[in-house]
Amino acid sequence: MNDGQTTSPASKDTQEVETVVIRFAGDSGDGMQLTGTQFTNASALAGNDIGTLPDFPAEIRAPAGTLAGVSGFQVNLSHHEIFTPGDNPDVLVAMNPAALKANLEDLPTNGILILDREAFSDLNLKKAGYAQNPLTDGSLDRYQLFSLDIARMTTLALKDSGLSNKHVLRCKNFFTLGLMTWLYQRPLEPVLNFISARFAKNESLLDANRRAFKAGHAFGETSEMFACQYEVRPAEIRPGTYRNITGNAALCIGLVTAARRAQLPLYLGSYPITPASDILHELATYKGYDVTTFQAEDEIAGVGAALGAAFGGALAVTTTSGPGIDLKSETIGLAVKTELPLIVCDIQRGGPSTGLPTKTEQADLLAALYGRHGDAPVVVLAPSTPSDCFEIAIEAVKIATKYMTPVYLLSDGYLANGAEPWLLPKIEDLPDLKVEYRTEAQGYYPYVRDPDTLSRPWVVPGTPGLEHRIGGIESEYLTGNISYAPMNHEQMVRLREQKIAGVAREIPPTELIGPESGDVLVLGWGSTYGAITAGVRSLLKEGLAVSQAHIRFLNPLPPDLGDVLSRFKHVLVPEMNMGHLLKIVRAEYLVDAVGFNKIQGRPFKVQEIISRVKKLLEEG
Amino acid sequence: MNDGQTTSPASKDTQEVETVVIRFAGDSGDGMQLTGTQFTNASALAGNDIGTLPDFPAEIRAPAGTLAGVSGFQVNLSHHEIFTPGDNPDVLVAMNPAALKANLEDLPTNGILILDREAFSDLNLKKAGYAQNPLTDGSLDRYQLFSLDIARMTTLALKDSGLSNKHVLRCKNFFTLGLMTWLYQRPLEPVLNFISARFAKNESLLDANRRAFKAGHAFGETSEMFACQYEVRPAEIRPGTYRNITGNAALCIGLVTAARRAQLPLYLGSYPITPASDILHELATYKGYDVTTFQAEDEIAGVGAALGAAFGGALAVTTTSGPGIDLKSETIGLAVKTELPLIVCDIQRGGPSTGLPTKTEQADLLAALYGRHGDAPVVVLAPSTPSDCFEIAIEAVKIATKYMTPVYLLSDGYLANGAEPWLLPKIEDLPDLKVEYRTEAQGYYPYVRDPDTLSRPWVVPGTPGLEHRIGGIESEYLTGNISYAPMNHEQMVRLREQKIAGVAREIPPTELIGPESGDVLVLGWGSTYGAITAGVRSLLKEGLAVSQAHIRFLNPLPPDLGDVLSRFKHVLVPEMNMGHLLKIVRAEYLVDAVGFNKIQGRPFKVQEIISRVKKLLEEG
Amino acid sequence: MSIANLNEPAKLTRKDFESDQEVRWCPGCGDYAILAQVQRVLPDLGIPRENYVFVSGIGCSSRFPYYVNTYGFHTLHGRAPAIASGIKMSRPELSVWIVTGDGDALSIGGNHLIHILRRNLDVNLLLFNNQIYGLTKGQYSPTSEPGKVTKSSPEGSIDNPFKPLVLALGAEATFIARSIDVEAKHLQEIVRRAHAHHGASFVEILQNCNIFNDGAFDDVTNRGTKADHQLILEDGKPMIFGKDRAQGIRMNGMRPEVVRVADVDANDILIHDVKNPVLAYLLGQMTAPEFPTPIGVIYDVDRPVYEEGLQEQLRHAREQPNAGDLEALIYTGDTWTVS
Amino acid sequence: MSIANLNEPAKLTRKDFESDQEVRWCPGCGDYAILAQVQRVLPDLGIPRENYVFVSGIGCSSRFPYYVNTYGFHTLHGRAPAIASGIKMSRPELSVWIVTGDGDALSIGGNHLIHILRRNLDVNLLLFNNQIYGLTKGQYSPTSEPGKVTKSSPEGSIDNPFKPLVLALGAEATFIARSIDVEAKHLQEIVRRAHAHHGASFVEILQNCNIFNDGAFDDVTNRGTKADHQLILEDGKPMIFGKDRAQGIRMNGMRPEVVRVADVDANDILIHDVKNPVLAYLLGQMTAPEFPTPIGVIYDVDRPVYEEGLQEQLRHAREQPNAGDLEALIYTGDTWTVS
Ligand SMILES: Cc1ncc(C[n+]2csc(CCOP(=O)(O)OP(=O)(O)O)c2C)c(N)n1
Ligand SMILES: Cc1ncc(C[n+]2csc(CCOP(=O)(O)OP(=O)(O)O)c2C)c(N)n1
Ligand code: SF4
Ligand code: SF4
Ligand SMILES: [Mg+2]
Ligand SMILES: [Mg+2]
Repeated sequence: MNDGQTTSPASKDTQEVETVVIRFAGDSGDGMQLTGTQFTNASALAGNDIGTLPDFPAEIRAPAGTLAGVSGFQVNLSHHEIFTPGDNPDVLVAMNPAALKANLEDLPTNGILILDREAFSDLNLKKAGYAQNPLTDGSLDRYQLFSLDIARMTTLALKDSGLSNKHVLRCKNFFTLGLMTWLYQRPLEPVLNFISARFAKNESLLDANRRAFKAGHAFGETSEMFACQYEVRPAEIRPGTYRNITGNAALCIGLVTAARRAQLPLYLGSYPITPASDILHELATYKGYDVTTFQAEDEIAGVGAALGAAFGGALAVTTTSGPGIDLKSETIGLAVKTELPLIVCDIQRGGPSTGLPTKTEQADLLAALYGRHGDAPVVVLAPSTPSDCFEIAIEAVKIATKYMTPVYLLSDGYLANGAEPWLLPKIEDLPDLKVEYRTEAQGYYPYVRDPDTLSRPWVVPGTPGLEHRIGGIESEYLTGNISYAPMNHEQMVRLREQKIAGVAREIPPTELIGPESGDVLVLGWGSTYGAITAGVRSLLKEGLAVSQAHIRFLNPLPPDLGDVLSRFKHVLVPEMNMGHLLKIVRAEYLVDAVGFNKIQGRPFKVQEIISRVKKLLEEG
Repeated sequence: MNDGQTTSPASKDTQEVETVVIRFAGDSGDGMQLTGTQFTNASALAGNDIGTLPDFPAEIRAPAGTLAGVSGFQVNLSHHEIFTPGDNPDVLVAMNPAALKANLEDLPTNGILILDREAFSDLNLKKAGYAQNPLTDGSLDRYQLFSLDIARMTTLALKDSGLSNKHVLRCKNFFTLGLMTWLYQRPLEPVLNFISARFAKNESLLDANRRAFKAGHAFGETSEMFACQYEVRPAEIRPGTYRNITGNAALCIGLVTAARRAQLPLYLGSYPITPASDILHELATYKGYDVTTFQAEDEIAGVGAALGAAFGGALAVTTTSGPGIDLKSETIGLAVKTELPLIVCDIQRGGPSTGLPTKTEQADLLAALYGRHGDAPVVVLAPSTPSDCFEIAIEAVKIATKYMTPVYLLSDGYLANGAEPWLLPKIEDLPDLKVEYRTEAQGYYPYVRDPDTLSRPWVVPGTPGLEHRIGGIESEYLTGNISYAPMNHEQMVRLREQKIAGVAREIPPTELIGPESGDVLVLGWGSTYGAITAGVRSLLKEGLAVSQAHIRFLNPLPPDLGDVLSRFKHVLVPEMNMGHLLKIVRAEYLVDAVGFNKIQGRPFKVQEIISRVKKLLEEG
Repeated sequence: MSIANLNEPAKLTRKDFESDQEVRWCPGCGDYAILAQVQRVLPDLGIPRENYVFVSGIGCSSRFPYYVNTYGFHTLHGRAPAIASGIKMSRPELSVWIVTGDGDALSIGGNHLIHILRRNLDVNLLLFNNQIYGLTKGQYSPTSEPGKVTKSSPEGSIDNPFKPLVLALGAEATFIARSIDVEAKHLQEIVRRAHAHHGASFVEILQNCNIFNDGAFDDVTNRGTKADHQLILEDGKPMIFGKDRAQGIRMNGMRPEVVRVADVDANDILIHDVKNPVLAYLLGQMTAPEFPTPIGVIYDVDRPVYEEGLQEQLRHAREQPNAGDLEALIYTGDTWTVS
Repeated sequence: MSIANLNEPAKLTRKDFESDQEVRWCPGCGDYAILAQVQRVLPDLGIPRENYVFVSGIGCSSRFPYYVNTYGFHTLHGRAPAIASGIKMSRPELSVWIVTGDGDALSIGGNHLIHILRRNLDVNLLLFNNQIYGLTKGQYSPTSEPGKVTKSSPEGSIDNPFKPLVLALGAEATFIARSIDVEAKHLQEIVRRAHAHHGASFVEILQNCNIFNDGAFDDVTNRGTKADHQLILEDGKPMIFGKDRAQGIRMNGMRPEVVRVADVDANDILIHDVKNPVLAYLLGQMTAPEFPTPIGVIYDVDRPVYEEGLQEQLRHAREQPNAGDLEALIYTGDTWTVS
């Protein structure tokens, strides 16, 4: 084999599969996230549609070999359009007993199970809580088991590498990746290129990982273990240039893009918190795009500094997760009152309280809507997929600056870390979001309003003749001076409400997948998009009168939503919470919508959606 | 006249009135709050039913004589049962032009207007923004105007008092009070006793105020100005011992009483904020009742310390208003997760943001319900009247300790500072709230549950053999150990929800005023009770099929509420917000309830309720 | 404060810095005097009016921005330093002033205060210390003396107070000073010096709240006694005070003490040095009645300014190839094309 | 810490303080060593196990309570001092320990930290300073050195760090000490001393995060070099350090300097005095490479303890007539009776 080879030769039988779900699992130290990501990239480059789901262990690195330390990465690759990382794996790669134990229940009978035999030492078995060795007690008989000597083969491949034993064993994951690359006929180049880039500064590691990778590939090719290779043919995908992207990365790029198009400097005030920290990390690398990132002393200072920057004229952003949202609420209320643009990104995680920091959930919606004292309305948007985080960031910036209002973006752990192919926008198609500060003194009052948007003007310090003061006490209509007058207060409260309600005019008609009316409408928001879409498509194929509407605007709601809901016999609202959107649509439209609530820190499975809809249909 | 005299002789004609509403208004420095309070107390002692409404100026003392500095106090006294401080004053006492200007629009034609003529100096007129002197320009012709030389008469009365002019003029309010005491035939004793107690340490002030008071009284008696005195005969009031009480004071006494009956020390962690500060002040005086008050560095520390005290075994309370609620939300989420008892008193004020700190509003309900990230259910209660603050505090303590949960108490500025006669409970009738900490190790787990209440046991540090750790990360069912397991999380989220839902069994059947079914049900909560009650009674007198339900439990809702609502053609929900309870009942019961929203920082008028209901009836 | 905008500003006067809003403090409040001195100094600093921003928290003192006819932001209780940080970072050319109270800055806002000081943003922070919560009508504050009887401490406060200057020093402040509301000239001078300092300037202003804490600073304001109770500091000058400048401060081992100048070797009297943190610590620690109250500039050193470090990184990044190029932002990493 | 519960406790051992939860820090983390030393000290303090309460915030360090078989509360990021204050005030007889990290205590929790110190509650605060955010995977913290490259500071941090000991002193702490994770004996001794102090004890423990900030304290932990980089303090003893105890600290005017002991008059070497705040300030200021790193008890003075003042007021109030009487509470003021 030469480095230059793009696909490996199909020297064994090739079995074609439409879709395959592979889960890589191992100890936190085993590099499973990297293995999964590389396999995904190679698959994307091979033209498959893909969806991924990383599953990190709890924050602190648990002792090696324990259940608490298991790290997983699932990828779904398909010849079709897909929407999720897959419900259950077809293939499970488990690098140690703990990884096996933590994941086996998800593998269906006859699923492919690839293990590193040597990792099943007595010590490791004990750490994982196995009384008997599953390799020998017959408990794995119902799977297609491939029990390999990964560690030994890696060691053999690197025997003259000069590396210490510890470093040699760190290459196990590339051996495994090589094997999987062979098994699914992925191109070798992307991984080899990655290795070259990643270890550019360390020749011996570069060489070792490259050799381990190739050894794994060769092992598949030459060993008698695998009767055939699999082929997942390219999907029919919209033409264009793609890149695999996580939600957090897409959000960053979206914010930066929007700021550039608005011709504003971007200012992020933030405090690290899982799973939002990566946005801070990534934006910190975009200083060349006029991006300032400020790691504040806490969340209150993070949003405070952002609000200050907004007053100063920057495109202000703050990012956090649940606990931080609680802390920021007072300042967001001030942003509402002073009518300054502010993007608040909440990358939701399992709650309440510290909850499940590395798991996904959608349970901050009501807090976003109502989590501030007083009537303090804000715009709330939610992206549906990782790449939609790019789009929604642009939408948020447009609305925040046009309406001079805080805008919440409700992403979640699943979108943040999950990845999908992103059809890259043409630069020339990007919208013009140019913002003009007001500089004209004539007719100026701090709270004078645009008659259409009801927005007040953005005047930044440094503008001569427009000096003014703003603050959190109720303002007099127009002048903005402090006013305790009863009728003025009522007017201002209603005006703020009305302004946000007016954002509804930005919302396109609600798109339905499925018939315009029927038995069941599945109404979703946020990251449940994938599972719901896949589920509804499947139900439609079965010929059922089921449709899907997925909303990105949670406040205001789409103007046509009431009408849409009224055309269906049942409305089902799947949410990863106790029923937040459900409450809102019931209150708003008085429809007897039904909730479907999964609160397990992990996304819905397609099958769960399908079953629930069918149950609803059966109930009549 | 002798000091010992209880009522003044009715030496002029006496006109009987059923109900009278008097508003005292003056500069912040004029002592109007004190005047109003003393007049109220005297009226209560005279057997009237009463209701009061103080109206403070914005926090900072504005320059004397300006509109911003006007302070008012309205009292309603009646021979009947009354529920509010009255819509509009029958009598307006205005101590300066600004007070006149700020209040005159509320005085109906032919209303009694009592002014201090000397205060209408050019300077004061200018400060109040009067271009012309209303005393002379005829603009007051449509009132019964009594334009007096209060300052001069007070000075005369005190001419040999030895006090400086400044101090002499400070006695004007007692002169006025004396006059009003005469006019409405109130007893003199309570005020004289008050003066004796208040100025016990300063003989000359004691004497001066006493003389000013008596001089005012004598002036009424002897001058030709007043054709008659008024009499408001005692109301038919439930027998018992009464005391006039504000909501904040009743809340304090309720908390202390409950703590004593629970045999727990009371611990308040708080940070000053209007209009909640007085609770901190008052509880600080109850150290003899085993009450600890901690003025923390901020609201987060206030609730944090309270939560720590709860862990330590105290009856923990935190008090605040809107901005503080925002800040406390993260810690309240921890209280939900750790299932510790905690009373959170939110004395609502005008929002959003700093808003209207001295004005009333009900706009924190949704924040109380949903203002924390994740699904973090709490119990939410709201008192209906000042004296109900006593009852609700006891209820809150009972629920918090029985269910091991945070309980919100949503009072507001109107209840907090408004006063009404409180029928004092018999000590022997007070409920037994005795709480037992768990000390038994057998079968103990930190999250083992009472099968009825689903409550976990309260084990306090210092208990041998029951050492355990709690925290904000999701807990394993039963053991309370950290658990990231998906199904455990779902179980725990649902369990917390279910536990709070179970509190519904504590709620008595919803009481209706009016028929069991009919055209309109007026559904209220919190401080709107008075206006709604008075309005509905009046509508009932007119023979309309209107009823009233006023709920004290906002979460969970009364189990019979859905049924009650279904029996009425219309449901009207008056609230001093944009429709918080409205949202909840619509979502919960799918009734097309209609909101009636007043957001002016001041309570509903009875007439407003009446008109709105009639409009609804007209619409059919 | 650096003078960033050098456009020739029109000659400004005090009047230019008076807003149209009626000043609403209690008659006699020390805040009036502070406002007047600040309004007197602002026109002289060579900064166009529109480049000033006053940021405050919540409290009587925090109403300050409403009365100054510049840009202003009356924010949230305790949060002014956080919000001001965002303003200054995003607009380094603005002259940013933070006005705060002892409760606002040292109670709820303590964390933002210490962090803005350690980061050393080039802002001026004026702390009006009246040793009480004025706006909420008279609770003790983190600077109230122990035993203080207030509404929330009817038996006397059991809180040990902060010494604001020492706390600022502990938080790595680069400029620390103290003045008094009624010392018009001195206060003006200190405000000027704060402005002149390049980095965060922390100024404690002793301020009388004549309603809830009247006379708290009588010893240092009373004409009769103040000479004996003020230690007026000047850089490079000996620490001498008292009516006839008869008393001084010297070290006794590692502890300071008050001595009669006549009784000691003149060389033993401490010489003030605004660059010496140990002296700053000594001075910040001094409290009545054992010591006179030091006023003046206590500490004034140079350290890199936060937003300048930031600007430097931004500048450097902007010079990289592809900086600002959206194509490079979006079309990067492993991309593939489907046709 | 006062020993409030004098019931004869059963003789406890280290095992008694190990919980049944698996310890989950990264292999090699300095937290293990700190846990071990604390577990070794606890049995000896004469306190029944059930009277210990460990309270922590959020961070790697803050997982500590789970591993100690006493009462424990793993609270919220930064809030441990606030919550511990409530525990201690309501239950003064408990031995309350706060475990926190440099982010938890000095970033988000800075305000509660300075306030618990100034109030002087009798608690022990152990700050594990690894100069990094461990739990969130490696951002710079308020004690990270300037220029530090981390995930959130790819071009190097522009934050000037706090000196934790100086900040504690600025916040009026009454006990300030420093030790090192790997100095088992020293650490045990400091934990004991913290416990023995009556009032709030602030202990900074230099802790290696071998994953995100490995080797941050190599100079003071490396067997070969540490003698030259540790200044081990003992009350009443001269400040001498170095391999052959050849170096010492003396004052040069009002500034400290490192000298060779042989070169100077022995009397010039500073003598440590835990009661002298100026010395504490000097020591807290000392940073490498100019100075050795002081370890040991830096400051230890007495001041009234908050909860004791409170108890005193409660006791006094309870002795008043009618104290605790509900009748007197309810039936008071202007009452009237309708019959
Ligand atoms: C979050 C929040 N908590 C509490 C308050 C109430 N509050 C307003 S000002 C203040 C204290 C003011 O004291 P200080 O800062 O000393 O200012 P002063 O009024 O004395 O000038 C408090 C507690 C508030 N507005 N917001
Ligand atoms: C309110 C809130 N903000 C942010 C976080 C995320 N977070 C958890 S620990 C931590 C910092 C930990 O650093 P440190 O205190 O130094 O502890 P270490 O992990 O280094 O021991 C952060 C930012 C959180 N849990 N809660
Ligand atoms: S309360 Fe005190 S600080 Fe506030 S305005 Fe009045 S005098 Fe000034
Ligand atoms: S990340 Fe660092 S501090 Fe946290 S457990 Fe690992 S080594 Fe210790
Ligand atoms: Mg103050
Ligand atoms: Mg750390």
